[in-house]
Amino acid sequence: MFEVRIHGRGGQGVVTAAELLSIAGFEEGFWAQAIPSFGSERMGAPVVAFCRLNECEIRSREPITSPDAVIIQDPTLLHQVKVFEGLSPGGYVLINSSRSLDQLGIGEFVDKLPRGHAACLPATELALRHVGRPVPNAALLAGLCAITGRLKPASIEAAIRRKFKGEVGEKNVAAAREAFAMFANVEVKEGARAHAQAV
Amino acid sequence: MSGPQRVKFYQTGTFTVGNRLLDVSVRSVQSDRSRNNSLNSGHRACQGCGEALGARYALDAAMRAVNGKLVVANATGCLEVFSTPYPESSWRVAWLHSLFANAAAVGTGMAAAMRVKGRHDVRVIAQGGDGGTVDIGFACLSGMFERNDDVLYICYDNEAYMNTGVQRSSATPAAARTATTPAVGDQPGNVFGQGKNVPLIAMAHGIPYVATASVCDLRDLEYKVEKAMGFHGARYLHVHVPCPLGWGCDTGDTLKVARLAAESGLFPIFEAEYGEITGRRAIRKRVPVDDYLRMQSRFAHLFKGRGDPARVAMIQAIADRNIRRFGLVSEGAPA
Amino acid sequence: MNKPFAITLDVGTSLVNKTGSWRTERPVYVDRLPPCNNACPAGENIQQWLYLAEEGNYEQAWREIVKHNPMPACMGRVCYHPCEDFCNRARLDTAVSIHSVERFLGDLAIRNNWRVKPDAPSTGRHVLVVGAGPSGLSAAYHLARMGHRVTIYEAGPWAGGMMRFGIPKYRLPRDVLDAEIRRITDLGVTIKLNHKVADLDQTMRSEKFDAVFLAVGAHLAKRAYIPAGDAGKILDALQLLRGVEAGDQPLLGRRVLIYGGGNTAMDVARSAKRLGASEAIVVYRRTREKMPAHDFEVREAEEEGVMFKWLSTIKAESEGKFTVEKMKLDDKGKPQPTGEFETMEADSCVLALGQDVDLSFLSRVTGLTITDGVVEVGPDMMTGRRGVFAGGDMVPAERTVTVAIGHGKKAARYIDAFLRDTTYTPASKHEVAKFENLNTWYYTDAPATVQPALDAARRISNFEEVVGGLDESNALFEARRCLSCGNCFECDNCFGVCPDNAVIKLGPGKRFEFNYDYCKGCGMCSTECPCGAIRMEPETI
Amino acid sequence: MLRQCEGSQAVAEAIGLCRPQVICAYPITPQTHIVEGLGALVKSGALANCEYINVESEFAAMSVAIGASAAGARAYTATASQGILYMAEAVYNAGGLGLPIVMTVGNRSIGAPINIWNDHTDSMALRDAGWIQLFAEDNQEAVDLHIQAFRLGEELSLPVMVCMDGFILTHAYERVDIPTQEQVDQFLPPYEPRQVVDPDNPVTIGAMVGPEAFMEVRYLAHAKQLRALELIPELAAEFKQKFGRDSGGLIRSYRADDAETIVVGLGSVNGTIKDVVDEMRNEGIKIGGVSICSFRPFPTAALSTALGRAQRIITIEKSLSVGIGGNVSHNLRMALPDRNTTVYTVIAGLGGRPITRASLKKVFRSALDGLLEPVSFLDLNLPVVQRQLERERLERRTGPAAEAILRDLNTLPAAVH
Repeated sequence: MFEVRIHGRGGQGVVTAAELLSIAGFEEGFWAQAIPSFGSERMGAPVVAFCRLNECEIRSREPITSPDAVIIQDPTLLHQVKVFEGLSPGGYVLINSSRSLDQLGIGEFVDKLPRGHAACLPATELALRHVGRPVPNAALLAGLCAITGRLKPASIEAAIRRKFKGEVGEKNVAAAREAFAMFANVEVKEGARAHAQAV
Repeated sequence: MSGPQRVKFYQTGTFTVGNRLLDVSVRSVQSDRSRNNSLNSGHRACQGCGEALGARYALDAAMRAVNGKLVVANATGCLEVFSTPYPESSWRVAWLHSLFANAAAVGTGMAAAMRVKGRHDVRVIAQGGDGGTVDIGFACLSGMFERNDDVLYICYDNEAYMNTGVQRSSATPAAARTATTPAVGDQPGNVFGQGKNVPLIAMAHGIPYVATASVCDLRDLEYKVEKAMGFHGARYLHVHVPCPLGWGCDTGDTLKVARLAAESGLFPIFEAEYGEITGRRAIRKRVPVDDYLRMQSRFAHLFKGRGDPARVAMIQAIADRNIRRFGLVSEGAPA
Repeated sequence: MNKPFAITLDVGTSLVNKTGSWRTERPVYVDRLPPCNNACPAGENIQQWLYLAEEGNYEQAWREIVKHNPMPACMGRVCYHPCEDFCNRARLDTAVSIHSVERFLGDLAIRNNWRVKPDAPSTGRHVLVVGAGPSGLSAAYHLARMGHRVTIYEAGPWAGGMMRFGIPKYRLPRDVLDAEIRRITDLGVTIKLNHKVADLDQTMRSEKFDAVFLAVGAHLAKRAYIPAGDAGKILDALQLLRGVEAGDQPLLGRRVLIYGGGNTAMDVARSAKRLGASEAIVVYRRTREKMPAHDFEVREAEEEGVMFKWLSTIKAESEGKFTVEKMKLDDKGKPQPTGEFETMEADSCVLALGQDVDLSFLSRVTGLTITDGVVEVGPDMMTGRRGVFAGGDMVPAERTVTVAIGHGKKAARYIDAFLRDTTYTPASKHEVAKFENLNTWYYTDAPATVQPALDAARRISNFEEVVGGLDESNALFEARRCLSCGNCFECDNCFGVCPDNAVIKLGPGKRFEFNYDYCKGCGMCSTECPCGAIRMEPETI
Repeated sequence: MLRQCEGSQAVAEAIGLCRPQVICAYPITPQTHIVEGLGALVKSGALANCEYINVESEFAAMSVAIGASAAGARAYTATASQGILYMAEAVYNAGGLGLPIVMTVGNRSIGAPINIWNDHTDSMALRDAGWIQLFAEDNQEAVDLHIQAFRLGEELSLPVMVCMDGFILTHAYERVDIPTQEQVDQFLPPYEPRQVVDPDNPVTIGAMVGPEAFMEVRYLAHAKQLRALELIPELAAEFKQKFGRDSGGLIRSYRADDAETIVVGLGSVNGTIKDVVDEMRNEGIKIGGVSICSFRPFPTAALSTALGRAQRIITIEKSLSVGIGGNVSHNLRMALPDRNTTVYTVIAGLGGRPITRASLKKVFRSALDGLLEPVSFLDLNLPVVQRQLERERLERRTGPAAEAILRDLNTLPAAVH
């Protein structure tokens, strides 16, 4: 079982990210489960979504309390919400930011994780460039694939195309591809404090 | 009003139910021996029930207008209770009762079902009393209007909750005594409120057809039912139906009291299409509201002892305003 | 369909619930006597023929009239229509113009040559009618329809009596009168003109009459004593009118006084204008309000330029000067002399003071009682002498053509019973339908149609009929203004307004029945019946 | 076809395959995605010959469904929470009239305090309305139950409520096999009503019934539900034969045959329970689970068999019958005549409180150890309620309890600032 928790703000696509991830997992034959933990929050409020991937049927429906990976769509949440709570010692952290982990002030925390398990990705910048709107999901999921190696880029692309038809889908795929490329360039798996820079 | 055919030269014009001098095709439905009797004998309405009469009038007219292809949704209330105590039904139409507040919505559902089943010939009427229409059923009614569902809603307005023993509804007129607005204190009877004119509210929805009618003018009522069935979409017909029990008038005077309501201007009779008033029934022999009020014991406190001329004047003012507002007295007619 | 228990019911099943048991009062259909019928001296069923007429059944309507009155065309013209005085419609707008519809029907019958036949086989009995005036003609007509042989002896040269000698042509054209008399003779009645009965007993014996109806009328003019210098200047009304009828041109002069205030005075005054008088002045001892002449006659006379001198009596004449005494009304409305006199110049004076009966031929008939110059009759119109009946102006009654027609009908019925040796019992009368019994809401506002009239200038130059007839649409309109007081006219109101569908409509002409199984006795049918033909009666407990 | 999609979307597509003729919709979280999905199907033409009525309230939604169903159309609506209470009168009416309407309930709590998250209070509140109530364990079952629901309801002329946990199922993306139209058509024939408002054969429906016949009407409704106890397994078997998978039925057992302890639950919590059962079995504990799919009619006989030789039964209940405890356990005792079985009522997950494996395991252990109270509340924050109870003991006017508790939980300031 691989469990991902995604933190963001209402309107940033947190739930969609979990759904996309579950679709990508499904594409690869996994059993996948995406559950939002949202309710009456409005645009801007902190929200969380979960995604589980497994080799066999997922029966449990409890919220993910000890994630294997955490995606943080908005770095401003770092100091408001306990985003890393329950993160397994071998877990992954991916943050949407054009700044570095140190610059974000969490260098010390991520140092406890295995090498290459934490990264920043300027996903919003990529989205603005490719999609024209601040929707960082595609790039972030590509980034998650890149740092975890759990899913193939093609699965993410397929999920994106399933969810977003036509031009919008392709633009998101383009954003995802560039994110992959960025991680390939800096070889994040080698460095614990990788920082994908825009090329 | 373009209204029913107004025949000259007849001893009874077209005010009576029948007129053997008219061509058969323009005689009233009620004069026809083979009328449907949509509400049949043996029902348990009180003696002189205006609602029973109004319902038969309206549904018989509708049955003729749509060639018998009619289904009816009925709200809870007197009309439903007195017509269908198990194991007997007085209805001679396809008829469904669901709840007090939902006749309009049930009508919507039936209309949708008929549409989807391709039964385009079948038309839908929803009906209820004033309580089930202007109070508890108002939300469903407004929803039906707003969606312009293909339903004619008929409200039989007897101005209070008669089924439960004459309690005030929002259709109860000012100063009327009911079981919940007793004739005691400084403000006897029902309050002089803002009123709740559902026909005007219906018009505000911009629906194809809205009309008021009264059991005292059968031909006008039949004309309006027939006209309403000529439209598709949401339609509303508000029929004044006196209740001898609740109003405290003689059982034989049901139509007489209804007539005085119309002739005094207290119950304006008009019709409207797409939110615009298109016709009104002119008052024929205008009477002061006193004539109407004095017939009914629910207003007896206004005339007891030295009487309550101030309140009677306020009621007269309501009638006068109706007459002005709806143009009920034609120019040059005796006032 | 297997219907869910108690949730789904068959339609119309409430018929098993007989709600009639709730009733404490029951409606019943009644027939009340229409005030017009009640007022008609001829006993016409006016409402019934109006009912038939309003549907356009003119012949049936006419036949309904002639059941009672053989001369609708004449009566429609000359009857003073008391029916209209009592018409309930008058309280709504104006009375139904019954006479004009009657006239329309009568004229139509003449135009279409509608005939009547005896209703009964011949009885072989023979009745003598003395006098071919309205009463005699009426009796003869009815007796003939009853199967009897009738012979009328008429002393004068024409049949018609006062219809011919008392009523000017401009009110009753003679072709109309002749046509209606001809219909009676066509029925088999023999009229022997210029046949004066001198000795009734002898006539009856010799001709083997089984019964006799006396209807000689009142043809002797009443005279007032007026000392006159020139008796030729004073003549009586009947003399004048009879002269006109005979084609004479009586010399009245330019200025004519007519003394009297009855309808005959009006007839004379108006005839005088037509005969060339430039001034016709009615001299009457009381006021217009007290004048016995009908208002419409006075009005028409005024329109034609007839003048009136109220509160005046003529005392004497000398050389064309008439001495007139002024009168005043006392507390009881009776004229009293004042002793003030004035003089009126006139070329002639016509006395229209009423008529007396010429009873000379009865002087030898035993058993008759004569009081105040008229023959007494019983309720069966029989005189004190068995088998001798009398009617019209010669018996104590109002002297109108219609009363006379009624007498004829009534006498005929008793004579028929007499001949058949049975008893005739008149049908009991229903209570009269009052205005208060009506629900007038249902009647359309419809004032009476005005009959066309010749303009005054044309009238006074000739004896053309003054008042025109209605055309068909007007006649229909008038017929349909009838309120049908007290009698169901099948307006369907009861059928329609019953909240319990407890009224059974039986079909055209068959009226309605109550279904007491379901009638709860609310009384709405009774309240909403326009004509007051439903009465609520308490249920017996 | 296997798909990874949201539960609501899957259900919407399944409903579409059932060819409903009239759909009435009023939005309420968490049911919205279902009716939105159906709206799209109708609008796009994918679901042809269907009237989609946007009504002004849940009461109207059920009323339109009543009218449509009575007039012979296959009618569907969906609601949740306050919505089902707002339509409650009409829910009873549809039940009483025996109109085979199918309604999805996206289960959610009922306020006050207002709360949008999942529990079963809403469905439970209408458990006696004369409807069949089926609870879906996962989204695949939610899809399958809807298809069976139309068949079941129309066969019996009874309305059917398909309950699926709000958010947990409605908003969850899962793997779902959406059947083909042909498959559904083979299983579900066109609607043939038992009573219908039709001018060509007019009847009076909805008469007033007095004391002389009301009992019988109610009994007949009861008898229909009892008939459903036979029909539900039959349909599940036919469904398996036609669609190739187990779905529905009255109850389903999980490792319960030899279990000394059996955990009973409704809906999605059964998945979590199964995981815990597996864990505890691994530890050698004879524990099993029974999932109740049909809560109405209540499968008394089936449960009696399934609960077999268990010594203790633990019901995990997502609703609280305030003042006594649990509805499920209360009903369940009817299946256990003359037995010494201990029945534990565990009220859990109210208002969306997560039901975690850890907590469940703890409470099961406590039952095994004989330490569990007959009625207990899973993960209840005892100090908080004790503090509030203490406040109320001391002071008459403590202010709103919910606010006080939030203050205790230290979450109120965050919400305020």
